[in-house]
Amino acid sequence: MDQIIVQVLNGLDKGSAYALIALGLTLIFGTLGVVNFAHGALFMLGAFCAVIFSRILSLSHEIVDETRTDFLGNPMKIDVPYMHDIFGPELGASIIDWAVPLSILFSIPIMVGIGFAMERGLIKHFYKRPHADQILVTFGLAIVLQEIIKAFFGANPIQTPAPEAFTGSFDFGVLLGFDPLTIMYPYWRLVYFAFAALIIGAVFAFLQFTTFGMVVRAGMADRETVGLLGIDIDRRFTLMFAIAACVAGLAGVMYAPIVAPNYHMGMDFLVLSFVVVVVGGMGSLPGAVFAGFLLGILESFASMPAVVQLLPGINQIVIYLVAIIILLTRPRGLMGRKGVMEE
Amino acid sequence: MGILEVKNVNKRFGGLQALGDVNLSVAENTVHAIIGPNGAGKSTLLNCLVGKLIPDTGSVMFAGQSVLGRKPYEINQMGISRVFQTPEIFGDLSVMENMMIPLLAKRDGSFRMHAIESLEDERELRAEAEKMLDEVNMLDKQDMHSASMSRGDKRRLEMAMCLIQRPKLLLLDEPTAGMARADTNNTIDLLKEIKEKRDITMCIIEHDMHVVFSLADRITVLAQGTPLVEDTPENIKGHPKVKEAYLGEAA
Amino acid sequence: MSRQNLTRRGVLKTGAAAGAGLALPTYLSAAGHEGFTNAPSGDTVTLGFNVPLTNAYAEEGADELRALELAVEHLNGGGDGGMLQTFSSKALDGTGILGKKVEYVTGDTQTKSDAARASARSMIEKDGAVMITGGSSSGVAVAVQALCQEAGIIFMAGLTHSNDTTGKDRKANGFRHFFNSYMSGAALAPILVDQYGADRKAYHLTADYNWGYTTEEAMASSTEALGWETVNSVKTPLTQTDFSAYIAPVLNSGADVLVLNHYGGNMVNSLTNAVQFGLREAEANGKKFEVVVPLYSELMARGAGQNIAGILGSQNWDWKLENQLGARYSGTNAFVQSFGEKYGFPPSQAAHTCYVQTLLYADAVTRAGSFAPCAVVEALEGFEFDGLGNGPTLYRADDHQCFKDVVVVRGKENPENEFDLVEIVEVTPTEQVTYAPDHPQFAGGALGTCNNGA
Amino acid sequence: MLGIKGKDLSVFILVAVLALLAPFLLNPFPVDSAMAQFNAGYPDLMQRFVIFGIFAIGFNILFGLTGYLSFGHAAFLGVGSYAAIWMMKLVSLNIVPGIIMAIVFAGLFSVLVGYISLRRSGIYFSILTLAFAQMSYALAYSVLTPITGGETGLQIKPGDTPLLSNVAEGEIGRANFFGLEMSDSSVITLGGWEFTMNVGYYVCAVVMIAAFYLAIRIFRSPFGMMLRAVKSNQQRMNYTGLNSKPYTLAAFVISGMYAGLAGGLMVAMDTQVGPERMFWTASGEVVLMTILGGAGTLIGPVLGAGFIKYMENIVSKINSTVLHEWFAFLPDGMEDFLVTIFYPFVGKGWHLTLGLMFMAVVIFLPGGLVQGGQKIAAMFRGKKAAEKDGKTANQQTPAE
Repeated sequence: MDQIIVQVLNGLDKGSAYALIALGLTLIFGTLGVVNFAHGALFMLGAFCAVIFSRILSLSHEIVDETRTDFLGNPMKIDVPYMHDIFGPELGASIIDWAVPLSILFSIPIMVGIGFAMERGLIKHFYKRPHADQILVTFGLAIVLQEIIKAFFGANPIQTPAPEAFTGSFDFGVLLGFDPLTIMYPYWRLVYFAFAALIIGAVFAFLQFTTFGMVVRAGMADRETVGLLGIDIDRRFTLMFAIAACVAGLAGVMYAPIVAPNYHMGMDFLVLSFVVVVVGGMGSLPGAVFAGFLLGILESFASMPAVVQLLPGINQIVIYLVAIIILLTRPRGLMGRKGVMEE
Repeated sequence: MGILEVKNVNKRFGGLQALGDVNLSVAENTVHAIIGPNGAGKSTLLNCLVGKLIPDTGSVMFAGQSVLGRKPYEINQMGISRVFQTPEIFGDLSVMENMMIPLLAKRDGSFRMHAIESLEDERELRAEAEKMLDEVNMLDKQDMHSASMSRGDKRRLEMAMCLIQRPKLLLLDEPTAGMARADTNNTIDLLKEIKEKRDITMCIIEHDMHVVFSLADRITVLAQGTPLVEDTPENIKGHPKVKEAYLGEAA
Repeated sequence: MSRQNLTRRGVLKTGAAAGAGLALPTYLSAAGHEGFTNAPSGDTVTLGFNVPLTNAYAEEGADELRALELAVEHLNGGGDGGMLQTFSSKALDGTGILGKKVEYVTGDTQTKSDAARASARSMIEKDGAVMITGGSSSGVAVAVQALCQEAGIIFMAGLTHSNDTTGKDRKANGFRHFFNSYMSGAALAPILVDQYGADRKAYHLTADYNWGYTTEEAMASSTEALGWETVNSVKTPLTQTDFSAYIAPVLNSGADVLVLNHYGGNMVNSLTNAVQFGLREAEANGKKFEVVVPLYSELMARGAGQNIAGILGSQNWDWKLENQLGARYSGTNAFVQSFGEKYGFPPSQAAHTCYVQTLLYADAVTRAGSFAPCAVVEALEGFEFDGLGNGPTLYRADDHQCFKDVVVVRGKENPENEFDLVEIVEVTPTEQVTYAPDHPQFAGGALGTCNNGA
Repeated sequence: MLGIKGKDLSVFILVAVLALLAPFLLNPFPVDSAMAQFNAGYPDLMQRFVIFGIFAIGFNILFGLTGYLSFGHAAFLGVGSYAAIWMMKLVSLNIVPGIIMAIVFAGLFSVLVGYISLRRSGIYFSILTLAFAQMSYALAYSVLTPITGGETGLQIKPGDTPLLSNVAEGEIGRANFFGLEMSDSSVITLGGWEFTMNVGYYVCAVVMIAAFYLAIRIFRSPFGMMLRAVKSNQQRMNYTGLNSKPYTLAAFVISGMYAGLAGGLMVAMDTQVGPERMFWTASGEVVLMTILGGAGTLIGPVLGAGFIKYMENIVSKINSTVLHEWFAFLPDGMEDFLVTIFYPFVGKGWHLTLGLMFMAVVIFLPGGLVQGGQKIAAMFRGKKAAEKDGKTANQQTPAE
């Protein structure tokens, strides 16, 4: 029982990452009709926003310590972050420690800017082009973006730890009446889940309760008609793209402490997020979110030792197997609308 | 006994009774029009005839055989062709190719792996297609990309595609919808000409009374999913029930 | 420079085939008559450096390439000569190999066996390489080794740790300097027992592919022999990035040690997750919970950051060896010095093994007096040497595996910089990690005969 | 001639001539010149050009004609490869049975995958095919290791003694075509130039020419027209008495068999298989090849395949030493400057160049290399011709 609860937590956690990426992807699908293969790259860029921001915070100047030597026998150089100079060692250190949460503020304008630039500079010229062209151009863009990151940050994963306060685990089991230490769950993963829920809620509220959101939803349903009403749908769609980029980016920022970011993490998520979107059903935002959590939880269950021993290899294929079963029993995924991306 | 016999057909969509006890008999070599206000169930009925929808109860017999449960392509192979409200043609293909496809379907059935034969060698089919195109005055357009034609031409092409299969029954779903008066008249003339030249039964769903009264031999009026009256055009004109149905809609 | 792309037998047969209908004119350049593939004819010889330039192991590939370029520089008499000064064999004199200047070509393995073979084939067919080295995974090493065997080229494996490379997939034309899974197990087990006690229950998480299997087998059998119990072992997909679902059940499984048979990105992520789930602070069975990483990589340790603190693992070599454990490991400092001077940071073990392999190849050619693969094989088989940083080393004839000391390391608690992340715990002497050539973990392979390609 | 004529015939002859003369055309630079780096006329790469050409031609029969975008075609290539290597290990080192079994197994697998996936269309279909391919990859890499060799894949080993071939003790069997070994080559030296004529390459080239011929026949057949009809309007097709399912399934299986053929040839040329061949990036690659060259065009996919494989094999091998050699004639400062500029785009940066090329092609040459080429050709035909073209185009699209 305790194991099942743990895996549900894991699934929710994985699911929040899937759901956040899929949410942005399906927004772009639904509103702009664009197959965005660069969406994984946006997630990766978000994670690197956290990396860059923490690098900026830890920008240092060197002082030479004559008493010690480095590996070549030269005097040791020691880096002292400017933050320590500005705020004093203690406050400086804790600012650096809080780099990841702080970089949310830093990443929002950057991701919105990137989204805006991408849509205006590239994507908008591809609305009327075949999906094949969209795939080619966005895939090309994804490669370029990740190569640029690789050129600056190398290919290795870069540890971007969560603040000291969030390291360690929360004894979840005690809340549910289990013995202490049976269900331990890392604080940061709980934070991630809460954060994802917040963002998903915010996006839904935005689409549900603002006129802007109403227009966008109408546009998703029938773009031409909305265009005929004299509403400048294109400008709203640009903003929508920027929001989608921002959601993917924020998913990446907060994910950085969970899995150390590297330049191809976007590609690792890309295929999975497409599967999530399609299983959820094209053009359905709740579908994408629901499918994200569903697949996350199923993946976690399939990874349990008992399950793997019963069905070897199930953990490797569970997501795809479930996707096949769902798509065969429900023609348009869980909540898909008719006629979207079916040609 | 008509070529098409619809008996006691019911169709519900959730709580909505789309068709209620529809009985219809279309005699061979006649033009039978089905009219009725919006939401009367005309399109639902048509979809039941071509296999797109399956009625909840009742039977649909075509030339003595049931069409129920058959796929649209099987029903077509039985001899029913359909013209759509907006012309459905193969837009990416040339006009000639659009004509070749129904001919191949007629000759080879619903599927055949003729992957190595050359299309160029199908001289007989080509000649037949040219004859038909000539009949609808489109011979000069045979190499055109069909998506780039006018709507009128697309409509004529679609009809030619249906007619070249020599169907026993041609279903027309508002063939003049959205057309200008001149185009409508052309279409009426074309249909009349076709009727004169060959043995064919037509079943027309139409809003435009001008078209209906120009073409139809018999008319069925549908209202709220049930046939109201069935009679000759002369008797339908001024029929109180029909007026009531249409006026009721207007009110 | 020679670009003779074909095997001698091939040419003769094609001659016959030409008569039989292909009617191709066949002109042979003189070099074809030396009797082996890509015999160097001019005053240069070309080596092929096939390393991952893209994908997950790109950093290791880049480091290997740095070391390989350094090796070429030293072989051609440039720089300070590096390990040439300390190498026990004095055949190399800085004038290239057999008087021929060393040139090299580079290619990208992408850490995919197909791409690695394509790249290696282009080096053989287009560039006339006589030897191929580099690589950062066992799948690639096995694939390229098999190719070199077929083509009549020498393969000096780079970083490959699976038993299979010199076990069931061993080849006469292939040589491995790097250590292997069995050696990791044999070296680590006594130290693990020493540090954590003999009454331990281990839980294995294993990357679901060949290297993972051999490493798990080696670790389990070595530790079990000394009293440990293996509670469970779970395979994890190679493409996994978030290991939470695998880590979470560990704590309540009754185990008190977690063995992560992971490498590269897998290792970084699974270790990070293990730390997140509090395994480092946890207690189980009344003992402190421990995590073990059988194969350490300094470059990946950098990726894991603070998380490796206090975690035991094994390495083929470490740049601090000579400083800390004395002259037995001579060559280390010479290499670190010239590498550090040139690039500004110490080399990784991947860089070291590639550098050493290149030197060993050059030396074997020089001693054999020929580039012919079979002559090189003969010169390397049973070759005993010293001064290349690992202490006295034997290239065993039976399976072309090097036998030398294994370094057991532990992640530093307070590293001073990003290159100094591990501390040496102990060095396990060669005898303890030596095994019989037909050891069950290595069974099923045969070297075959060396192939000159002629 | 051969049942094809006009433009198709000239395209076919062009492809055949290019394929047969490739060893010469791809080695335009003398061996010792600095530009020799760009020579692609060595057996391995030439083989890859035509093998991936076959793969892409087959993919185009599905995607180009029916519009169904399969994202899992690499699985069929992989299945074909595994079938072929097992034939070589167990039955015969002659490549013919291996290639036949590759086609058969890929065909069978594609019947299964196609039958299930074709129940859906559009992106749902794409994801179904992707799911099948990813499952094949994941299982081949792990659980199926006894059959697939897992990560290290399968090679022919000294102990392999195929039933119908004689292999000497300790020797490693070599793939052959009735005694002609695939690795046999002869070199023609003309002045500073060298041209390698490789048996394996010519086997591939002949197969590719045949495969291309077959593709032309399919494109111009009634069947091919039906496939285009599927793409154009499935509704009309069904109401015309045609069952679109078997047509799409047939197209799917044919393209799956092409993939199997490519997989079998890969093994015949280089006797090893690794599971990465089935990873989604490999499926994505053939999609990109086809789109890059021009989906639905005859020669486009072949060009796309050549383009990507050239980047992968040639650009990735350029390192800083090579760059320095190129620019050695310049003054030092200039040399270093140019090397610094070019370095990020070559060697380990070849992905960057590839990505930029994808974007450039799709932005500046919409419709792929073929249509782009045609547009450029039209530009050179002069303004007058262009005006005329424009006029006819206008006539063809009257306002509604």
